Amino acid sequence: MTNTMLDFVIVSIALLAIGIYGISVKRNAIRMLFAVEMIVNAANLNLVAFGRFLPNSQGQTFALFSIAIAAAEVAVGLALIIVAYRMYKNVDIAEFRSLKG
Amino acid sequence: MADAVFLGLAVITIGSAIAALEVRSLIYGSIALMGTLGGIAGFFLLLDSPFVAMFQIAVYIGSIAVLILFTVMLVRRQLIFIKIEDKRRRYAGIGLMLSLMMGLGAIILSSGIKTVTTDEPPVDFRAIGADFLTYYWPALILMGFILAASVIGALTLARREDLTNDQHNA
Amino acid sequence: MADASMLSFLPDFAPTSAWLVWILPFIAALIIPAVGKATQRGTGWVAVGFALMSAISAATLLPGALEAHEVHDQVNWISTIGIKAGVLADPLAVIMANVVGWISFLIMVYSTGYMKGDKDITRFWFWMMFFIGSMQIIVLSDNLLMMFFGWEGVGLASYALISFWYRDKNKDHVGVQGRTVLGLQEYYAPTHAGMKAFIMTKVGDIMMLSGMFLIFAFAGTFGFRELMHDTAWASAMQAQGLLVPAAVLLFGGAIGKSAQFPLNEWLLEAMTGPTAVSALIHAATMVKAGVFLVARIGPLFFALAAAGFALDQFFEVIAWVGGITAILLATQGMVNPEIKKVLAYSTGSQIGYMMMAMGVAGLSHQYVDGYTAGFFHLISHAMFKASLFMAAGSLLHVVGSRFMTDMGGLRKHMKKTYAFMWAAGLGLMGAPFITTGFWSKDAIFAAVYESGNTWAMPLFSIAVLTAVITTFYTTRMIGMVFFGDKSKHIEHMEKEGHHVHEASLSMWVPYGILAVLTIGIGVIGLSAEHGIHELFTEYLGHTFHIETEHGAEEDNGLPSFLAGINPVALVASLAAFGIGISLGYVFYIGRFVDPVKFVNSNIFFYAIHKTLLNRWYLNAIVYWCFVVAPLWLARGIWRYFERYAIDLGLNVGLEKSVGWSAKVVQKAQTGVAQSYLYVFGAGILFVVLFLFL
Amino acid sequence: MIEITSTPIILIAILGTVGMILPVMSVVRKEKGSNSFYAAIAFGALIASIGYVAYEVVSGQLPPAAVFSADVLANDSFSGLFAIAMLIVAIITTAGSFNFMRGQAHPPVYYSLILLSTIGMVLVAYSTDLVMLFVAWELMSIPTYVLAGFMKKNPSSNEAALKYFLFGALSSAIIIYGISIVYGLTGSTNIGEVMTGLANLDPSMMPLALLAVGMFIAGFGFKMGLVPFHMWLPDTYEGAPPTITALLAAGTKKAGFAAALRVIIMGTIALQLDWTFALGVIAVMTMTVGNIAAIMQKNISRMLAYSSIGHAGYILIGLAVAPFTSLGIQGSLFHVLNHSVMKGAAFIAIAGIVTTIGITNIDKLKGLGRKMPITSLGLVISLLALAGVPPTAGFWSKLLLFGSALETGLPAWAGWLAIAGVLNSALSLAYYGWIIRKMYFEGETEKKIKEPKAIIGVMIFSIIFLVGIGVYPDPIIEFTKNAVPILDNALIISK
Amino acid sequence: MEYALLQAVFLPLLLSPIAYILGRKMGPNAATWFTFGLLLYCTFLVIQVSLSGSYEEHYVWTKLFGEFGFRLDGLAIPFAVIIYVLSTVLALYSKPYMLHKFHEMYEEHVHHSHSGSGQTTAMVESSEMNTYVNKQSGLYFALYLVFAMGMLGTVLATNLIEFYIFFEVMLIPGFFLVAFWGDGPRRRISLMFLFWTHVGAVVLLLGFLTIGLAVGSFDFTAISEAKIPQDVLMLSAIAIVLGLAVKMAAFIFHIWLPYVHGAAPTPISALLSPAMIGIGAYGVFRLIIEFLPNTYADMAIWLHIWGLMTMIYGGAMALMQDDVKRLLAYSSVSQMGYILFGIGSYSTLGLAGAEFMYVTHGLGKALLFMTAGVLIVQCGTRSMTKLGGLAGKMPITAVCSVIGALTIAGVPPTSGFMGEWTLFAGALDTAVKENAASGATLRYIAFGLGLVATVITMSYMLWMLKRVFFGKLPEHLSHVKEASWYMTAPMMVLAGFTIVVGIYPDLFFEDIIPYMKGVLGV
Repeated sequence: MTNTMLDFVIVSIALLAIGIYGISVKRNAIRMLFAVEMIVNAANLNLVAFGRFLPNSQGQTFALFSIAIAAAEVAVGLALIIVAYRMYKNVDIAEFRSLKG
Repeated sequence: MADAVFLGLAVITIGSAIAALEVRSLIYGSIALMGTLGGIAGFFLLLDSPFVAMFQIAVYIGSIAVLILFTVMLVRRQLIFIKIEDKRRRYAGIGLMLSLMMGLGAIILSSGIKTVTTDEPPVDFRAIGADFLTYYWPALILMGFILAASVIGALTLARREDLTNDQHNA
Repeated sequence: MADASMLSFLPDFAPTSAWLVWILPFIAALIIPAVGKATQRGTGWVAVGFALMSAISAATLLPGALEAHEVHDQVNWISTIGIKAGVLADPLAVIMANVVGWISFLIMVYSTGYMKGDKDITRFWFWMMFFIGSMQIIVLSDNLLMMFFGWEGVGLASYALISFWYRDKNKDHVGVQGRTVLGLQEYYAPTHAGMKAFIMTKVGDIMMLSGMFLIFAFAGTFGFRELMHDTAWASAMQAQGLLVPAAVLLFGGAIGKSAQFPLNEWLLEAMTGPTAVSALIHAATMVKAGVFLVARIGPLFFALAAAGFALDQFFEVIAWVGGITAILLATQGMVNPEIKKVLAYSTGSQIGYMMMAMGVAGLSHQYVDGYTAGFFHLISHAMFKASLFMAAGSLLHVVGSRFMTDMGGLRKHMKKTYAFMWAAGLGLMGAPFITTGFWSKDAIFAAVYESGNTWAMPLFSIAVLTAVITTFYTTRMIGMVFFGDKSKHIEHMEKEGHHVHEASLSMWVPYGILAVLTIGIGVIGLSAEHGIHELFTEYLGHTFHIETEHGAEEDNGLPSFLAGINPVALVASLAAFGIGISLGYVFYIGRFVDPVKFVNSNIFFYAIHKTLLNRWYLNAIVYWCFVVAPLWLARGIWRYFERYAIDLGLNVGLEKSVGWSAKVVQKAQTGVAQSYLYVFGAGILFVVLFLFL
Repeated sequence: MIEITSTPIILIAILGTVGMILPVMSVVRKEKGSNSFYAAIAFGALIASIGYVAYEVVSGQLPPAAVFSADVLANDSFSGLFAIAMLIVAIITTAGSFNFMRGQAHPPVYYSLILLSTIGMVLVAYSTDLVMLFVAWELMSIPTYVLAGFMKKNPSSNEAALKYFLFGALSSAIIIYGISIVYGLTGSTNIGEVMTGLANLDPSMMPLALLAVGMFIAGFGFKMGLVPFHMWLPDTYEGAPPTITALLAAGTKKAGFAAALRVIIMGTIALQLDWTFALGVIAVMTMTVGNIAAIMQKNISRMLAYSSIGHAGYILIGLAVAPFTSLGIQGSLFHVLNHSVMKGAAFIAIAGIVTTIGITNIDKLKGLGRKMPITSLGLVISLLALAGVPPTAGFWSKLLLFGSALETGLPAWAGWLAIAGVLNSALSLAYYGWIIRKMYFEGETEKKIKEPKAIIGVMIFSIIFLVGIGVYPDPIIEFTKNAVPILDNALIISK
Repeated sequence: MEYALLQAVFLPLLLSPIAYILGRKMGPNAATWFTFGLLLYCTFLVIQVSLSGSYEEHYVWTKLFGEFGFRLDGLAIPFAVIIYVLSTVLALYSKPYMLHKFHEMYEEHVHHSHSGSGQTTAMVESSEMNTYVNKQSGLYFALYLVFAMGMLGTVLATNLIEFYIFFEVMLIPGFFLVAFWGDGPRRRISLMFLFWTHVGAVVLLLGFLTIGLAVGSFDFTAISEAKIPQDVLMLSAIAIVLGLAVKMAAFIFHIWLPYVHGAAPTPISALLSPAMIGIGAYGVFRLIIEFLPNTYADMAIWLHIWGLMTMIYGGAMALMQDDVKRLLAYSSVSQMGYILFGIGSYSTLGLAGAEFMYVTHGLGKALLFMTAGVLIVQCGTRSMTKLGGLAGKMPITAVCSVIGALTIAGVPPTSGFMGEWTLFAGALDTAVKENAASGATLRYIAFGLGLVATVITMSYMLWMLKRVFFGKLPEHLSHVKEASWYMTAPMMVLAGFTIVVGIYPDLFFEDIIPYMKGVLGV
């Protein structure tokens, strides 16, 4: 391996930060979903990278679990967004603020 | 030291991640997201994990991103292009992002991780299968439940009651 | 405990009767309400009967006491602290018990007439019996704690009786309506007066309590005999410099109860009670309790002083308090228009004499002389003051006004009362040779004069001056009431058909008896005094091991019963009587000079008169300092501290601040998911960085 | 390998089977409005499960919670306790849903999701492997996203679900991130091995380990409702159907604690960090924010949501002092058990109120004491137990918690945790008292109305449970004592 | 007598539902007499057991927190006896007072709900009112029993946690009693009551936990034998004292008391004011003086001064009141100051006096509150400016009230004097000893000011009597009558009791003094 582990971790951290930026700034629900996926991917990258450098197979196994779970999550999330869209004709999360205080 | 492939992948991944969030059109955004996910898959390959990389492409790009794309298509046209953002929140978000990057980066740089390299051969991906079926089998069962639950749940949520009722009555 | 030599074949009943002396009145007090349910009239008979029985059982103690025998009987009381209750019937107590018992009995008889028809008569009898019983506890108890029971009982009874007419009708007030001194009205309702008496004496009581406790802290006992028995406590207290303070504090109780300066002001308002009550308070119970306390603890301190303890300051305090009170109250008595108040001033002043005598007794190291003089004066004062009060009561009863200006010229209508009042009044004035008052006062003069202390001359001059004033105001009183023309008030009454008449039998007989006794005993006064002197000499010598120096008496070469006479004192006393009565005659009996015009003739006299009438402004000052100012302070605290600082701060403020922070937290919960997520992200950073710190 | 008869597997089998069959049955039966039928099946499955666990607990077959096994699942008292707590919550929720779901769409899906989520909750406690834990965590979470938004016609239900989902997704990503670091440091996902790995960690790697701990706190803290990760919680609890709120507040929240106990505490004990101070600070912040915000609430669900934030703070006290005294975890476990019942019962009572009179505003609860006596009584007992008033179960667990913070030999700041906790619980009485006041002291003319039987049952159960334990807490205290994981001596910080 | 104390404590709790049912089905009379009988039996049990001196019962409870026990020793006997005696007589007293209150509330209620609607016939209304009154009285007596039981349990507890539980248990019925049948803004005030005393209680709990965990057991016996580390001691002692001070309404923390005692239904005020808040004093005795003697020695002087401030402050505030019940409430604050003062005196006599003060305050203040209740029922007001000259109208009440006032003012032969003199004698004793040892005069000053406070006490008491019973009778009170026997008989019992105790204090000193000696190691 020519790359050190640090390189991958730094990419992963950057992706994590971008994801958090996205989820805390964007108002479009779908874009927020993008951001979540970025964070999950950052974590996956970490897992696989660590697994490579240990070396150990569990990292990859976990990454697979994680990918599958992310899929399930996205499915549910999209369903919720669709329900919301049907109700409001809008996917702007900042508009959904009837619950507060 | 990082080689050119790595750098290229990094640029693609990070760049398309930013694009996915910042591009005006949601559709282009979705495509940019695919770029990010693909970049990650590239990293996986770089890390000698072809199986995960395949899975990443199959599940993420093949299904999730497409699912998102369809959802995007479902919503009204103007919503796809409207980009309403609070300026202040945006700057605060950028600040948070940068401080996270620097904070976490500093933590990582201050640790001993930067010296970690390996010359060992990569793990045989058949070990993954063994893991799944021996050690992780209860987790695998639960995984099944998760997928089932998400499918049942998503379907129940996404189903249009008025339409199904009509069908029943029909 | 008494070794009854004469009656040794009989079972020793002395302890029992000593107990009975104070228990009987309480039994009466207990049954009176029950009797009152059945018949209100019956209560009077019960009361008088029990008072008589109590007096008789006191009398049965006399023979033993005259032989200086002592009855001391104890029962367990608060056994856990080792405190016993007991009676101590030594000569002092027995004589006092008899004075109290018999005079009270007479007053009770008088009351049957005086209080006739009052609808709250049951309550009256209850409290009268309670009063007497409490006083007898004071007299007969063998320890300070039990004495304090009586002490407070007396205070309680006085409170109840002074405010007996609790409905606060105008006629029951004292003072002149509308008259203000230093901005405060000096016009007091019975309920107010009762409170005042109780609280003011309470001030004395707490001083007494502190003194008691100080002694208790060292001696571990309250018993008079136990204290005498082992005086190690006194040395310990002396070492800590606490002996004199303790003694003075103990005397503080006497100051309060006996209305001595500076706690004298309650006595005047105490006149709101029925006159029988005033008589009881002034002659037999309440105020005498203070003198008795001094007489009770006096020998103990004499003995200590004789044993070399430095107690002069204590005795000086007693003497001076007595002296100041004597002159202070006597001067006020000269100007007051209310008959009962004049008598009240006179009481305080006379008690001052007694205190002075007791005080100089300690100073002079001729303990017995002063002690006897004071105690003898107590007895004689009890008689004539009771008589005077009851007579005054008759006057009030008849005239229906408490002001002497509303009386006048009554000598034709109330001959008996007139005569008896003269007799008793002469006793108060100390008319030479024939009244007890003369002998007792003379003995005091002598004791003060002979004390040989630095303060002897000042005190002696005060005593003489007071005697002049006493004679003057007594003459004034008699003159205003019985001489001169009928007042407008009486004329008005007569117009309405009420005729002034002599008081009823049950009323005049008691004060008659006492007036006659004043003169009767006065005739043999010197030997009576001598008897008491002898008795007390033996008592002090026997019980307290105080050796009396007989130097002065033996030098005279007179018969032994004349030994106590001091020529200087005798002359002074005669002169005082002469001057006083002449002045009084000029103004009030002969009425050669109109006192009102006289006073108004001169700014100086006017100022003095006004000062005296305003009670030297003492009452007003006391009110300003101890009633108005504290109330004002309390109100300030209530308004600004309790209600604002504490209530608002703790109750409302706490509530508000919690509510405010709740609002802040709620505001932060905007409902916008992005904000939440932002906080979440920042939270991660925060937690991670926090872990690094 | 795991024995096929061990409790978690049996639970998976029972609940999973029933959970999967229910939707299938609905397709086959094609019937409408037979809510009770599905509810009864779910109920039966849950009763069977809890019966099985309880049988094992009572018969003493469960070993005291001990060293982590090499497998992905452990079967010990610790997990048994959580299993009982979660199953009680699930049962309460199901029972409460008998009435709540009447006339609503898709009951079979609803119950099936509850059962699946329950499996997740229970297995979180049983997991001894990070991957297993994470998968169970997701199995617990994903159905609840759906359930929170199950009232499709109700905008606030959807809004609640969306917020919940976004937070949930983010936090699970953070958890994976944390796990990835831990995995990278120790080379294993088995918690036991992770412990040893961390204990022998190269000092230069310590910052990474801290990063992982921070991520875990954030990730699990979201479910527990720790400040500052709590903000979704009141919105979601208010918007979600009250029965589901019961499940969330009483069940999934406790699973968060199970995970935290398994992962954060154990891991950090091994790390020998002075991390507990951070937890202490979070505990104080959490309870204070929760209680203060609760005071002014008008909506009863929302008030209880804040109150459950406050309670998370109390439970965290036990976690914060865990390295120094076993009493801390004992108290936390006890409080977890109690809180499941109290909060569950309280939300079910609200569900009952909502289904019968449709009110969640506290001001409109006037005279409820007369309208619905048993529901109100159950609610009052739950509230009093939440406030920690003796003799209710809540008192004892709070006692243990505050007591643990006052044990001798703790760092100096621990005493302040107890003080903060005590003052907070005094403060909390203000808003619990407010509800009681509204229900009993106001509105005197109301007539009694019919209360749903299933809810009466839940109320009676909770009253018996709370008061019974309040009077005689010893068995539970002993049980929790057993359930405290015994650590290797080498791992415990020397005092 | 096996299980005597268990019965005495738990019978009222277990039978309170019966009181409720009796009230509902058979009306207030049955409930009153049932409550009275039950409490009488329990009082009898307590007194009989206490005659034998020290007595204990133990039951198995929890392993961690120790056993469940009851102990009646020299300290607990006076408290227990007073609590149950008061509860018993006040049960009778409650009937007329609460009926009055129920009727008043019913009118209010009817007025409230029927305003505007058509007229209802008197027949219907009266039967409606009967059911209303029956219901209310059932509830009242049930709560009353639980309240009494909570107070007794607290003083009999042998375990810190048990103590705390009973401490809280008495709070809850107290809260409801105030909230349901109080005067004025009763709900707000009841919440205030709950909040303050609960805060006090939880602070107390902190102290308990610290001690218990340091010792390793919460049982009293274990604690009194254990050596507690010094650093824990002071902290826990301060927590305990603060917690109890809230209960005792010591200065600054007193603020809840005037509201609550002013607003509570009068029989409950009469229980709250002397019996309940005094339990704070019990706590100090048991927990600080007995278990932490060294700490007590350190903090005695502060308690002394705090007590002094409380007694003077309470007295001064009492002077300012117009509402009889508020006056009495402030007087309670002041009286608690006396107790605290005695506790701070650090001498056998002072401590004995302080405990005796509980007895006398219990009797005296209960009497006075009962008087206030009579005023409320008979005159319909409690503002002293509207009262006056009632002595002639209600002689028994007046006499009992005077006796109560004298008890509070510490005038012999009431029991108040016995408490006060021992208290002050003890205080002075310590002052002298300290002065001899170190020349300190602080305690002298405190002693002197303490005596000044007795003058203040007397002033406000006498002034109150003057304004209520003496002076001119206002027009509107000319038809006032004496209260019923239900009210006067209990008052007379208490009045008699205070005088008997005042004359023969060994009734209680017999138990108190040996205990205090033992505690101080004299």
